[in-house]
Amino acid sequence: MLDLVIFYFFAALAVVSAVLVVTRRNVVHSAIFLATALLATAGIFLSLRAEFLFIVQIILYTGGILVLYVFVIMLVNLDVALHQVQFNRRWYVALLLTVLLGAQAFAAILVSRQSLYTLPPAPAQALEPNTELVAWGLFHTYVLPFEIASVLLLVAMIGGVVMAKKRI
Amino acid sequence: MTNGPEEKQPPVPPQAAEGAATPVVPPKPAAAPPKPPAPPKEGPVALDNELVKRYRARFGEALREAWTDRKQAILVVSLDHLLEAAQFTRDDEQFDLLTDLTAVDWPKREKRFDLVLNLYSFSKNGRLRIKAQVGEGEPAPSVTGIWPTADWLEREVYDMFGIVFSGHPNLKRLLLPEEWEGFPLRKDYDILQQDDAWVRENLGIESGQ
Amino acid sequence: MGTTRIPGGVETTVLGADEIILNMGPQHPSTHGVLRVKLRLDGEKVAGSECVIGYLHRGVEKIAEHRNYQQFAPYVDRMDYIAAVSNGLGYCEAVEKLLGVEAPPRARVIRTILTELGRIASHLFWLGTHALDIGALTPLFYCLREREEILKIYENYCGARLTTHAFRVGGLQYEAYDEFEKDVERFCKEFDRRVNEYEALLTENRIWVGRTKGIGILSAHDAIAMGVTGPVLRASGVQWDLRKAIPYAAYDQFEFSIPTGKNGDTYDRYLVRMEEMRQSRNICLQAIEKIPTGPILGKVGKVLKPPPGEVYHSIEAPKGELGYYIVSDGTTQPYRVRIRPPSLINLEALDQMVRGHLVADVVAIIGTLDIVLGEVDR
Amino acid sequence: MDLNAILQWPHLVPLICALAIVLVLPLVAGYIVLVERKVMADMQVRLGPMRVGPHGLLQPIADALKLLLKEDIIPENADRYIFWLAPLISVTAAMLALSTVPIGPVFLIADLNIGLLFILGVGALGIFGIVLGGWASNSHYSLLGALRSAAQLVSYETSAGMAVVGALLLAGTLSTKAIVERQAQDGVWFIFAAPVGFFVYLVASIAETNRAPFDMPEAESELVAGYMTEYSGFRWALYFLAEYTNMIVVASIATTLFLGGYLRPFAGTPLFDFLDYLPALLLLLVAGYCFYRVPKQPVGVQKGFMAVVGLLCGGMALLLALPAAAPAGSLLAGAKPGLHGAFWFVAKVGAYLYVFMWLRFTFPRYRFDQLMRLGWQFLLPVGMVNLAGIAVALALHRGLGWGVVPSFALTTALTVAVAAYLVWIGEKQEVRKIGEEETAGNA
Repeated sequence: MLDLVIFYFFAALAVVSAVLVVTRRNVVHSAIFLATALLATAGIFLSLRAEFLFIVQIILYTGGILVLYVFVIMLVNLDVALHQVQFNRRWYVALLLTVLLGAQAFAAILVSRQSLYTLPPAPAQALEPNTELVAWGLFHTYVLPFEIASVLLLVAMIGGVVMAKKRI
Repeated sequence: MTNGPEEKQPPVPPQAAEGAATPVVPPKPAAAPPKPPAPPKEGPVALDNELVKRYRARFGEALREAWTDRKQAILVVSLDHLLEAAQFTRDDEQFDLLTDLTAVDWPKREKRFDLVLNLYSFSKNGRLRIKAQVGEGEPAPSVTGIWPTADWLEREVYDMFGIVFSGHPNLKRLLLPEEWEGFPLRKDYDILQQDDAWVRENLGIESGQ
Repeated sequence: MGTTRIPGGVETTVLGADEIILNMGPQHPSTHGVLRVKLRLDGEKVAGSECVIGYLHRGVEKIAEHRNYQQFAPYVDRMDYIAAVSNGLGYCEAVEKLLGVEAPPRARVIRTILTELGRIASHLFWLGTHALDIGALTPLFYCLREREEILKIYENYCGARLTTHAFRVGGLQYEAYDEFEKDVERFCKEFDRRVNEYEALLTENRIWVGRTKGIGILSAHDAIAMGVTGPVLRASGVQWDLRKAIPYAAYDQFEFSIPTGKNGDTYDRYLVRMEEMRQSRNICLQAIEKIPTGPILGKVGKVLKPPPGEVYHSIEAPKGELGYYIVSDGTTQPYRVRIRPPSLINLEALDQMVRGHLVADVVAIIGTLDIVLGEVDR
Repeated sequence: MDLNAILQWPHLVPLICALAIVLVLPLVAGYIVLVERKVMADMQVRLGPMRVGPHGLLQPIADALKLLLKEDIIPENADRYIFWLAPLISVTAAMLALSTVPIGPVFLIADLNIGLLFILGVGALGIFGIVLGGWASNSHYSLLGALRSAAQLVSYETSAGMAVVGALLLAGTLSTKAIVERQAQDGVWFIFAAPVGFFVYLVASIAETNRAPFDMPEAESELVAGYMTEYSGFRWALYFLAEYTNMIVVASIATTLFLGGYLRPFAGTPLFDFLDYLPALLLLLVAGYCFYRVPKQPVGVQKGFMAVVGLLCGGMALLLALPAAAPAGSLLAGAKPGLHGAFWFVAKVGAYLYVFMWLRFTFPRYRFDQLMRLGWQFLLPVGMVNLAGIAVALALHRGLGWGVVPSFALTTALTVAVAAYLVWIGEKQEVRKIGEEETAGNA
């Protein structure tokens, strides 16, 4: 029961702030609502007892990426955006796309409804510490894809540095 | 020769002893042995040493006067030749430090201001004072191109005396507010006088007194 | 930095996209009073600066024209109030020169001692605040502790600590008190150890060196062109000190050396001033050994009436060359008194020194110029 | 409901701890400020606060009252909501981070198995408060301060992270409590296994909390008060609280990871059991000194207050002495790990904070670019090498069966050598830079 209440609380928070992210005109306000949405998602992770995901969500998204966003926003004067019309005439294209995407997600849920509900609920206490589980998955079971992804990220990072810096 | 108080001084034959060897004489004032009080003659003494000769050779009549006062050499040049004389003084005579630049107001004189440049030469360890007379409203040449330090000093002179310097890169008031009316160090500016309108407007008080 | 450097002025360039104007002061903790500096920043780099001064302008030069020669003497103490004694010395000697009198030998030596103590006090205050600007909190308190000893000597001598008005035209205001030599000697003996202590805190400190070395470089050529004097000029490598070049008071009787720097950066200026404190201490120690006996006041009348004419006299104040240009019209009041304030002219070099540095360095550079706004604005 | 049931309730201790953190922390922060001022005064040959209460003991309370009563100013063009929200974010983040710090084996709100990550992650959220506060103030000083702060925190977090990971390799777990237990098992605090790691963490933590010599964001002499410039009164106090809470947090992490957390020195050696009496003795000394000072207080109220302080210290001494002296197995002896653990933890945190203060009053301030260079070009590489070194040492020890001492000694020596090399390189660069500037100036 309590779990359900917590879930709905965080879910509602996430959805509402996600909507506010796109409707706010002030970029900094948007960033704050984005942070709220990300934190709410982290809360859902925690209520699912995925502690590692929870903290990774906070460290990476809220503490890392969003700080960078805010940093950039502060550096670049974005007052102009305040005075611009944000929803332009092609809003119906966006609406169409959204509806399509929603339908797809809904269909997926309907199709997998059977399998979703037949899974036995995981016994909370019996779970192994999931940090170790994640580590096992990354560094043992899927070590090759993980390393490939790491190399890719490294390449992207170096590329980013090279592009940003005029003179090394 | 219209030169304020110096007028009263009768011309005196050139001073020979100290002036000749070292052109500029800021002789060691408080010399080591405390001499008995036999002070040299105070007040202006006309000067005609090597230095003055060089100036005279270069500028001729533009060098109006030269004298020493309290053993300090003073040259008066005409305003038109001030810039040229300044250049000469710095480059040829090596007075590379503009110690001070200021003005003195003689309201009863035809050209009321004296522009005073105090110079120092490191190589000669001597001082020289160059003066030029400036009339009211007459622009004086700026020496900022020769001694950059003159920038603020000329601004201060403009601020306090209202002498306009032509060729100054940024001539505006230095110490007083930009909108202030009047030039406080002129003799006709009373010590109690101030720009009441400015004070009222900017400080919100009736009077600064 | 391809722009022409116009000292003190600010080019009227259009602000670039990344440029902002940062206004420092007049109420800012590290502008040492009411100095206002408008900084044009490119990111955190300084692209230009403009000083706005005059907040403390009191019209000292105008006041001088309405007081007689003796009455004006206390006013000069209010200019560089950190080293008020130097101001008094310069003024009194200038008027003496105008009058053609000389202070008696005893007065001259005591003047020298008091002025050198003043130099130490001024440098101590500079060191404390400069270190504070760079973030070292503690040296300030050590410096003030030592300065307090000097102020106590002043207080015992003339009753005032800050604006002392210790000298008068023709000699001294007061005879030295009984314990004077002993007090000065005790201070000097102790002081050597203290300077070493400050140096131990700062000279080799990596952060201190990192913050001051290579900051605010002023070459000897630029320094002379900008008219800067005093320790700032000496740190640029020009060995020039009025005490040696054109000796006044009793400086020609004492042995001391003129420390100079090499690079003309903030660190060199720091070293020069530290060494100057040691030299001043040496002068004091030598001077108390040979204070001559005799009168303390020369033959000057009650009413000072110098013959018409003019004089320029300057001394080596702690901040630089402090000059008085006095024009007399033969009356009891000076016709014109022009004061050449070392702080003002040193401050003029600020613009040149800060360009290309960071905001943090601006603070260090203002500190290293050792300005007193009372003197800048007069 | 009987007492036992309440005591057995699993949420009781966490609840008490949480309440304590929220309610007592401001007071603790206030007294840390007082201690800091006293330490500063001592180093600067003066007395520090002496007027409010005996020896200024009530000064924090007076300060808090003053701050509460101050006018609350919101700048005209500020973003009101964010201006209002920003300090709250900072404080909340800082306090949340404390929730997994094990003050003793018992005094712990949540023993998460990601404990340390939680502290690091949530603690870093405080940066939002700073950046948003600086932005919302609509002032150049605030904005520059905030940007500096953000850049500084992000930079040094990486170095701190490297140091922390090094220690985590030794511990093999993220749970804060388990880390401490591990040190008890191994019989050595990790500072001795990874001294370089501790050093890196020490420097990085000072920088992270924006303390001198890294107090760029609030460099008083340059940016007035950085992001706090426009704040006043209670909101300003919140920032201040956040800053000091963050100090406590980083000190707690250091204590937990490197200094053996709540363990007594030589916890496993019965020979040193007499150390159990040290806490009580220390407090007794303090109490004695308080009573000695009582008659010297000028006013009756102050006398009374001094006596109360003395009594409090005496009481605490008793509280610590009784469990130590009680026979094993009794109820009192059962309270010993908790009480003594808390004492040692607080003592270590205090020592760590003292180092903070000591450095602050000794060193000048770094310039921003120097600070960045130190972070990226020295601290981060050293942290990485340290991490690699620990991994190698563990491999030597566990894989190849080397002794603990030689393997760690070897890698530590190597790490120090690398650090020395980096310092040397940096020095050379510095010299070259100065040379370049000179030639540029002459050209």
